[in-house]
Amino acid sequence: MNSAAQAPQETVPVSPLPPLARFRGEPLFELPRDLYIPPEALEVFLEAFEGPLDLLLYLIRKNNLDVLNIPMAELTRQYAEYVEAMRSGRLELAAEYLLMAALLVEIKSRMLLPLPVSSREEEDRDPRAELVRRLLEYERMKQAAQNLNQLPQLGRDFLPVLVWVDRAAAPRLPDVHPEDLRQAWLALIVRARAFQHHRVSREQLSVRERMSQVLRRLRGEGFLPFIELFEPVRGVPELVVTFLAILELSREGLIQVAQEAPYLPIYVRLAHGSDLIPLPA
Amino acid sequence: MDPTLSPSPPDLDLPTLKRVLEAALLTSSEPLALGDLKKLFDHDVGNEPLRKLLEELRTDWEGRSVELVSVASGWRFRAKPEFQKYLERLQPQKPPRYSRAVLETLAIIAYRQPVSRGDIEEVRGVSVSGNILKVLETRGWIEVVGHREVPGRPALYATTPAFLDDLNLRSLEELPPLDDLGSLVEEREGLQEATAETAARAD
Amino acid sequence: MDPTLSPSPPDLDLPTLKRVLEAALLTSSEPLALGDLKKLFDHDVGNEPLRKLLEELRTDWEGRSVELVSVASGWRFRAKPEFQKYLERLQPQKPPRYSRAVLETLAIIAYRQPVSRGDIEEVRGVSVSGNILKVLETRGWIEVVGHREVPGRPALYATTPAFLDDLNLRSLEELPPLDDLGSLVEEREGLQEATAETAARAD
Repeated sequence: MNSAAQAPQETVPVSPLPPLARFRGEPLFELPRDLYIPPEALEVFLEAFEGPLDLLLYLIRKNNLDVLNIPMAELTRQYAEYVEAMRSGRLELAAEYLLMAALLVEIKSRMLLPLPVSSREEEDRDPRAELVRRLLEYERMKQAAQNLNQLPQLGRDFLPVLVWVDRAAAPRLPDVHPEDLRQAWLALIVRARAFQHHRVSREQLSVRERMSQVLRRLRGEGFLPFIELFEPVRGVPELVVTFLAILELSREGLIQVAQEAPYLPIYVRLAHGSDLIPLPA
Repeated sequence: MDPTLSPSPPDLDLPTLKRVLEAALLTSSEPLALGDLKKLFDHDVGNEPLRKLLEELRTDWEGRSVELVSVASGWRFRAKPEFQKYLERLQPQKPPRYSRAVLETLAIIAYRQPVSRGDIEEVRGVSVSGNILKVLETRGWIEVVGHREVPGRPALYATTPAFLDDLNLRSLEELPPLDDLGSLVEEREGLQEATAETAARAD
Repeated sequence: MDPTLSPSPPDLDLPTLKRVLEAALLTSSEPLALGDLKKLFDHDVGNEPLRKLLEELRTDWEGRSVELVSVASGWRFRAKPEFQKYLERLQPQKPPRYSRAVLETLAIIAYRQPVSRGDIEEVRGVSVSGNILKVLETRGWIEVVGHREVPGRPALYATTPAFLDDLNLRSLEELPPLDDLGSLVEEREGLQEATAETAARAD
C-alpha cells in the first residue's frame, strides 16, 4: 500500500483516513501494538474495521508480513485474539468475523496435512491462494475508495454555476399554428350548423386581406388618390384584387370614394363621419 | 480596476476580491445581500468598496446574455429576458395554449377581416369579452384598421403583418383553405371527431 | 470569432449564437449535451460549429473564477475548486461526507461494474446494507442496469453519468488508475495462479 508498510517499525499508520477511532475524546490513528483494548473502546475498534478482510490486512501490514507468504499460524493466532477480545466484550460480533476465523483455521490445518500423492494438479495449489487473492483485491478497492474520495466532488469541492432565469419577466406566449385556426373555424361551423354561409374561398380571402391593407393605408390620411392604392408592378391579378377590395369596402360603407367631375382624379378616404377633411383642390 | 478602492484589504488584492464576488454570485441561486458577500472574506470589506466592485462587475457584464442586477434582497445574476425565448426550449414544459374563445376570435378575424366585435359575436353566437380582443392586441396580432360607419362606429379589426410573421405565413392566402370543410362536416363521424378534437385542444 | 465557421446560420449571427449558448450554460443546473444545445436554435447548427463555439467560450473564460468544462453528460460552467474555500462560507449546509463503507462500495461499483450486491460483499468480506446502496442511489451516482440470470436474478449496479459529472470526469477511463500492488507481490512458488488471477481482474 505504501512504503511505510514495508519498513520495520513499531506501529504502522493505517492510512490518511480519518482517525481509526476515538477513545476518551483522543483520536486513535493506530491500534495499540499489544492486544489490550480498553473495553469501552472495543465497539469503536470494531467499527473502525470494515470487516474481517480489513482487520486481516491491518494485522498483516502492522506485522509487516508478506501477503504472499502469510505465516498462517501467527496470523490466525492474532486474529483469534482480537475476535475473542471483541466477544468477551459481549459485543454483537458480525458473523463474518467468526466465519473468517474458521477459514483461517481451515487454511492452517490444510497446510499441515500432507498432499495426496494422486492429485498432481492440486500439488501446486497453496491453500492460502484464495485468501491472498481476496486480500489483494480488497486492499486495491480500499485504496481506490480513498483515491475516489480525493477527487474534487461537486458540492464539496466545487460549485456549479446557476444563474437565475426570471420566468415572469418574459412569460412564454402560446404558439398558434395555422391549423389551429382552421380547427377553430371548423368548430364554429359545426356549432352554427350553417357552414354554407361561412364558406370562404381563396379569392375572397385575398380580397379581405387587401381590404385590411387598404384601410390601414388610409388610416391617418385624408383623401388619397385612388391610383396610389394600386401597385401595377405586382401584376394584373393584384390590381383586380385591389379593385375588388375597394369596391367591397365601399359597399360596406367603410370608405368613401369621391370624384369631383368625370375624368378628374378619383380620391379615396376612410368613411369618417366626424373629422371631415376637405377634398384636395 | 478603480484606484480609489484603496486601502487594499490585507489578504486579497482587489482583482481576486472581484473574482471571488463573481464566483459567489454566479453559483448562488438566491440574491446575495452585502452582508452575505462580506462573509466570503476573513477581513472586513467595507460596504463602499464592495458596492464599487459590484458596480464594476455590472459594467463588465454589460452587453452579455446575463446581467448583474440589484434587487430588494441583494445582488444576483440573471439571464436577460430577451434570451428567455431560447432558454425555454430546453425546458420540456408543455407550452401554454390559448382558450377556444381566443382561437375562434382570431380565426374569425383572420378569415373574415375586417370585422367588428359585433360580427365576431354573430359568428360565435356568444358575446366576445373585451379581454379576448385585448389578449390578441397585446400580442400584436390584431389591430383596429377602421370604423364602420354605423351608429356607435364600431372598430374594425384585422390581423397584422406580425401575425403573419409569427405564424410563418407570407400572406393570408397561405392560411389553410376552408373549401374542403363541407365534406368534413357532412361526414357525421368526421364531425364528431372534429368536435372532440376541438374540445380537447380548448383545454 | 472564427471566420471558418461560415456559412452563417440563417436567423442568428455567430456572436448571438455564442451569447445564447453562454446564457443556456450559465442558467442550466445540469450539464448540457450537444443535442440539448441544438434545441436552442430553430435551424440546425452542426456539431462542428457548435464545438468550435464551445471551445471559443472556454477560451474566453480562461483566467476567471468560473470555467467551462466538458463532463460525461455535456458542458457546464463551474466555479474553480480553488475558490471553494470562499464560497463554502455561504453554503447553508455542509455537503455529505461518505463513510468508508459507502466509499468502498462505490469504488467496487465504479471499477468492477456491473456488479451485484453479492459481488460487492465478496470483495468487502462483509454484508452490504441496503442503506449503503440507497445513499449512492439517492445521490444519483449508481443505478440498477440489469439483472444477472442466476437464481434470484440479483440486480446489477453500475455508476451513472451523473457520478462522472459530479467528479468532473468525462468517462470512467478518467478515474484514477487502480494502484499497482505489484511491489507487494513477489513471485512465490505455488502462488502464481493467484497472482495471475488478480492481475486478470484488474483489467
